[in-house]
Amino acid sequence: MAQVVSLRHAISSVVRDGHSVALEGFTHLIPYAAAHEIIRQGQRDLTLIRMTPDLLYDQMIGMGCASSLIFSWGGNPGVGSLHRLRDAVENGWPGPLRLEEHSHAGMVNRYVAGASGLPFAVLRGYRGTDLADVTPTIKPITCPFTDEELTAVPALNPDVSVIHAQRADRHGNVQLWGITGAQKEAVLAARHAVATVEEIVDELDPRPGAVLLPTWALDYVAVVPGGAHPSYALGYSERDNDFYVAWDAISRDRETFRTWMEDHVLNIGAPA
Amino acid sequence: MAQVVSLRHAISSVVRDGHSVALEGFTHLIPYAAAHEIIRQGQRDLTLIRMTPDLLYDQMIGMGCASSLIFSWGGNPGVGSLHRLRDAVENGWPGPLRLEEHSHAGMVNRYVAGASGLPFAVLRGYRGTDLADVTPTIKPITCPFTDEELTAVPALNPDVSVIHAQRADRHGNVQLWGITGAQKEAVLAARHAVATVEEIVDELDPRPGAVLLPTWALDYVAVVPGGAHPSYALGYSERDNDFYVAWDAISRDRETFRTWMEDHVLNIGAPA
Amino acid sequence: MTGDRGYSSDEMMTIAAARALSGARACFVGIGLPSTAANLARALHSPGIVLIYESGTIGAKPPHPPLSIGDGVLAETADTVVSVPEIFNYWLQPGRIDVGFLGAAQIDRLANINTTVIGDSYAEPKVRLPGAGGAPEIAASCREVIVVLRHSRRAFVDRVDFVTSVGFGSGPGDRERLGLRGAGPKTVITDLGILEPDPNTAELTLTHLHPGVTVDDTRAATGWDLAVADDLRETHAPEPRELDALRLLDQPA
Amino acid sequence: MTGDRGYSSDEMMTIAAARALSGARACFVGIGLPSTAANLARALHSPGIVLIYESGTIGAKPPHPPLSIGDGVLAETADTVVSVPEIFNYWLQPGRIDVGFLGAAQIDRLANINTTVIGDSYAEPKVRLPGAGGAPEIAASCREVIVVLRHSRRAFVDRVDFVTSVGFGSGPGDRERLGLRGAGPKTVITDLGILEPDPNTAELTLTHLHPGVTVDDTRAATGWDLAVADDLRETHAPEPRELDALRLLDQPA
Repeated sequence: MAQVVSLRHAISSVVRDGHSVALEGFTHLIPYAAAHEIIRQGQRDLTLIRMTPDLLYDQMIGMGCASSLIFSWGGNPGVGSLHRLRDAVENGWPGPLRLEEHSHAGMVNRYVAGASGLPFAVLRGYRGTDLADVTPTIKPITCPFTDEELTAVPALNPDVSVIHAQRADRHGNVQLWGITGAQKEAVLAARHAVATVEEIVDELDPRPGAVLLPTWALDYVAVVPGGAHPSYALGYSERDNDFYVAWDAISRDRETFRTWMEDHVLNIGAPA
Repeated sequence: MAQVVSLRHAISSVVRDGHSVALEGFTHLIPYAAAHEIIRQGQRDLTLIRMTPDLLYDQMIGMGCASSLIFSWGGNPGVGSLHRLRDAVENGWPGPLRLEEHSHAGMVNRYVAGASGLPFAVLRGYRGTDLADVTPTIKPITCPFTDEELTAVPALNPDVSVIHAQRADRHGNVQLWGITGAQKEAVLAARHAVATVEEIVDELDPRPGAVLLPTWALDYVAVVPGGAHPSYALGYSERDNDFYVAWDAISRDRETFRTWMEDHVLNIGAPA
Repeated sequence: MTGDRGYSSDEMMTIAAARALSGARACFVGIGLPSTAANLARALHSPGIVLIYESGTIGAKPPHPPLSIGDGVLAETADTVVSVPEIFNYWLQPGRIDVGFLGAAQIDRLANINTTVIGDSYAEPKVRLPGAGGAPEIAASCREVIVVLRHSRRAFVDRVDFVTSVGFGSGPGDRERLGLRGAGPKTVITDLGILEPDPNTAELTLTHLHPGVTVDDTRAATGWDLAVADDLRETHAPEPRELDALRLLDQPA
Repeated sequence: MTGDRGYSSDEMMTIAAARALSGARACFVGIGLPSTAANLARALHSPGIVLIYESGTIGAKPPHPPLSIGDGVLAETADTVVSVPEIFNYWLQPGRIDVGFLGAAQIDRLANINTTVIGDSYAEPKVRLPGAGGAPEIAASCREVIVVLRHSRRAFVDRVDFVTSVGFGSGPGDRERLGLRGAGPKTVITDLGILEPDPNTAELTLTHLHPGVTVDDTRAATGWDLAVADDLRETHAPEPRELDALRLLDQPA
C-alpha cells in the first residue's frame, strides 16, 4: 500500500547512490519536481532511465547525478539539443556519462518485459541499423516456429520509478489521463515506485482514457501541485513553452546553467 | 474503413469454408448472433478459435461447422460440461474435432503476438505441465541475456475475427466497455474483422474504461441489438443465466439439441 | 445438505477457505467456490483484500457472488478493469498476487492438478474436462496457491492422468528447476479436512480434520496411502457469524 | 524568408510534403515539419487522414500545430489515445500505417538515415545528435516513408556516419533480407526538389526540382554524384490556397 508522504520523504526513502532510476512521462506529466528533489538530495552515480531524457535529465546530468543514461531520444523537443547531455558525452563534463542507447520501440518493450516479469522482449526492430553494434543489450533471436530472425532486448527493472499523475485518493490509488505514455509499465517494472500528484481527492471518479495504478503497486505518493512544470499536466497546466525555448540559452554555458540551478532548484526548499 | 452492413452480408463476405475464425468476448459481449448466422449460412471445416468456447462453440461444433478447435477452457461457466464439445471429442459426433489446447495465458499471448505483427510470443507458462506434450504449438525458448528457459507460442492470425460491442458510429468506429477481454487483440490479429453492435449512435462520447477500435481496423459493422444474448452486454442486457442452466439439458442429447437449433437458429431469419 | 451440526460439509470447506485468506493482500479468484470463499473473507476479516478475476477486474467488490467472471458487477465495483492480456502479463505473471485459488478434477500426492482429461489417452479420453483456463500460470506465479475440492478417491489420486497445473512436480526442488517462482499449493482444503505439503517430501499430508471427520474417513476418500501430520488438529467449527455471512452471500442477487 | 516568388523554400518543401500524403489513410507523424505537413494535408485534400503520433494519439485533429507530441490538444481531439507500448506494438509494428514521416540529420545515397552521431567514433562523436526515437521502427514498418529535410552537403552524404534508420541498406534486396516489411523511403523532399530511389539501384535520384532551382544547385548541395531522372519534372508552385492554409496553420494558437 502506498503511503502519502512528503516528496522529500518519498525520494530519500527509495533513491540511493548507485541506483537505476526511471523518471517517466512521455512528453506529458514529466516529473520535474521529483527530479529537482533528487538534485537537492544529492544522490550520485545514478543510472538514469528514460525514453526522452528532456530538460529534466539535462538538469540532472549537468548537476552530476548520473554516471549512465539509458534512453532513446535525447533532445529539447521542438527546440534543439540538450547542451548538458552533449557536454557530458562530448567533453565528459561534469563527469563521464556512459550511454546505453535504444529506439523508442526497444525501450518501451524493455519496460513491458520488466512489468511482465519476463527477462526479455521480442520486437521487429534495429535490424540493419548500427545501434546493435554499439549497444550490447540488443541481440538477435530466432522464432522457434518460423525460423525468422527478430530482435531481443532485456527487461528494464529500475530500482526506482517515478511518475507524475493528476490525482490520487487518500488510500494512495493513483489516476492519470490524457497521454499516458509508458508510465504504467515503468511503475510495474520497478522495485520501488513513487508518484507525485497534482491533488488528493476523496473519490477517484472514473474518467475516459484514465489509467489507474492501485495503491499496492506503489510505495509512496506525494502531493506536488505543478510537479510537472514546465511540461504539461492535462487538465491542470499547459506546457511552459517559453521555458523550453529559454533553456537553450540557460544550458549552453556551464556557469549560466549552474547559477540557474542554484537559484531555481538548489536554494529552493522541497515541497512540503 | 468498416462498412455498416447487414449481419448476413458481413458474414457471407468474410467467412469461407476452411477459414480460421475467432469469435471473441471473454465471458462478456459474446457474439452469439454472429455465430448463429455462420450456422445458418453453413460454412464448413472451420478452425474455431476462442479462449472460452462457451455455449456458442458448443452450438457451432454440434452443428458441424468446425473441424478444429483452438482454445483454453471449454466449459459451461458455472454450470458444467459442454456436451456437444465432449461428444465431438469423445465420440467424433457429428465429425472428428482436432483440438489445439492452450492455457489462457498462452492463448492471449498468441493474440498479442498476432496483433503485434510478431510470429511468436514469450511467456512464463506451461513449464512442467503435460500440455507441451500434446500441443505442438508450445516450445521452449532461451533468453539470450540470462539463458533462462521460457516458453514460446506462435501468433494467432485468424482469417476472420468477430466481436460484439455496445456501440458504433456511422463511420464504423466501434466502442466497447466493461470487461473488454482480448477483443482488441483478436481484431487486430485478424486478416478480416467484423463487429456486431447494440446500436449506432451519432457520436461516440468517450467513456471510462472504453476501448475504441477505429473504423479502419475493421471490415464490417452490423447492428444487431441483443447480439450477445444470452451473455452479458454491459449497459444493455444481463446474462440470461436460466438459459445457461437450461443448455445443459438441451445439449446433452443429440436430437434435443438438433431440434432446439432448428427452432431457434436455423428456422429464424438473419437480423436485417 | 445441512447436517446434524447445523452446517454442511461444503459450508465448512468454504469457511475454511475464507479463513485461509487471512493476511492475503491480493487474491486471484476463479468463479464458483473460490469466488464465494474470497468474498466471504472480504465480508468477515479482510475488508481490504484485492480480488482479481482473470477477466481483468482488479479490486472487485461484488455485493453478491457473480454468476460468471464476465459479470458486470465485477467491472462496476472494481478499482480498475484491464484487458485480459494485461491481467495475465502485468499482474499474474510477475508474481504480484499473493494467493491463487484453484479447483481441480484430480489432484495427486504431489499436489499436481488435472483439469484436462480423465483416462490414459489424451486423444481418446474417458472424460473430456474443460481444460487449463488460467490455472497453469496461476499455479506457477501466485506466491502461493490454495486448492479447494471435495474429497473422493476419484479426485485424490496417486498420480494425475494429465498434469494441467504443476503442484510439486515429481518432488522437492522441481518447482525451482522448472523456474516456477511461486511456492505452489501450500493448502488443499476439502470437505473433510486440510492437507499441506510435507516440508521435506512435498507430499500432501493431512494436517486438519473438520469436526466429526475421522482419519479413516479421509484415508478412505484418498487414492494413496495418506500420511497424517504428527500434530493433526481439528478445524474450528464454523462460527455463527461465519455461517450467517456465507448464507447471506449465497442468496440470489 | 519569403523569396521573390511570394513563398519561401521551406514553404515549398512543406507543401510538397503535404501533397505527397494524398491518398494515404494513416500517417505516423513526428513533431515539427512532418506535423505541419500532415495537418496541411488534412486541411487541403485529405480531411479523413488518420494522424498517429508516437505519444499514442490515433486520429488526432489538432486545430493548430502541437508544440510537442505531448500536447493535450492531440489527446483531446484524437479518436482514441493508447499507451506508448501499444502504439509501437499494435499499430506501427504490424505494418498498419501507410506513411511514416521522418526527418534526418544525415541521409545517404541509399536513403539510410543518421540521427545519432556525427563523426567517425560513436564513443567520441564530433556532434552528439538526439538519437533514434521512433525512427528505426517507423522506417522499418510503415508501408512507405517520406523523409523531409533541407538540402545541404552536410546532410546529403555519400555514406552516413551512423545508420540509425535503414533506408535501402547497402542496396536492392537488403530490406527483404533484413526482414523490413515496409517499402522504405520512397520520397525524399527537400527545399530544392524531390529525390526518389532508382527502381533498379535504389540510389536516391533527383526526380523533381522546385520552381527556380537548377540541377546544379541541387548537385552542389549533395555530397555524392547525384543522378538525375530522365523525366526530371518541375514541382508545381504552391497555389494561393496552399500557402494560405499553411500560413494559417503556422500562426500561434
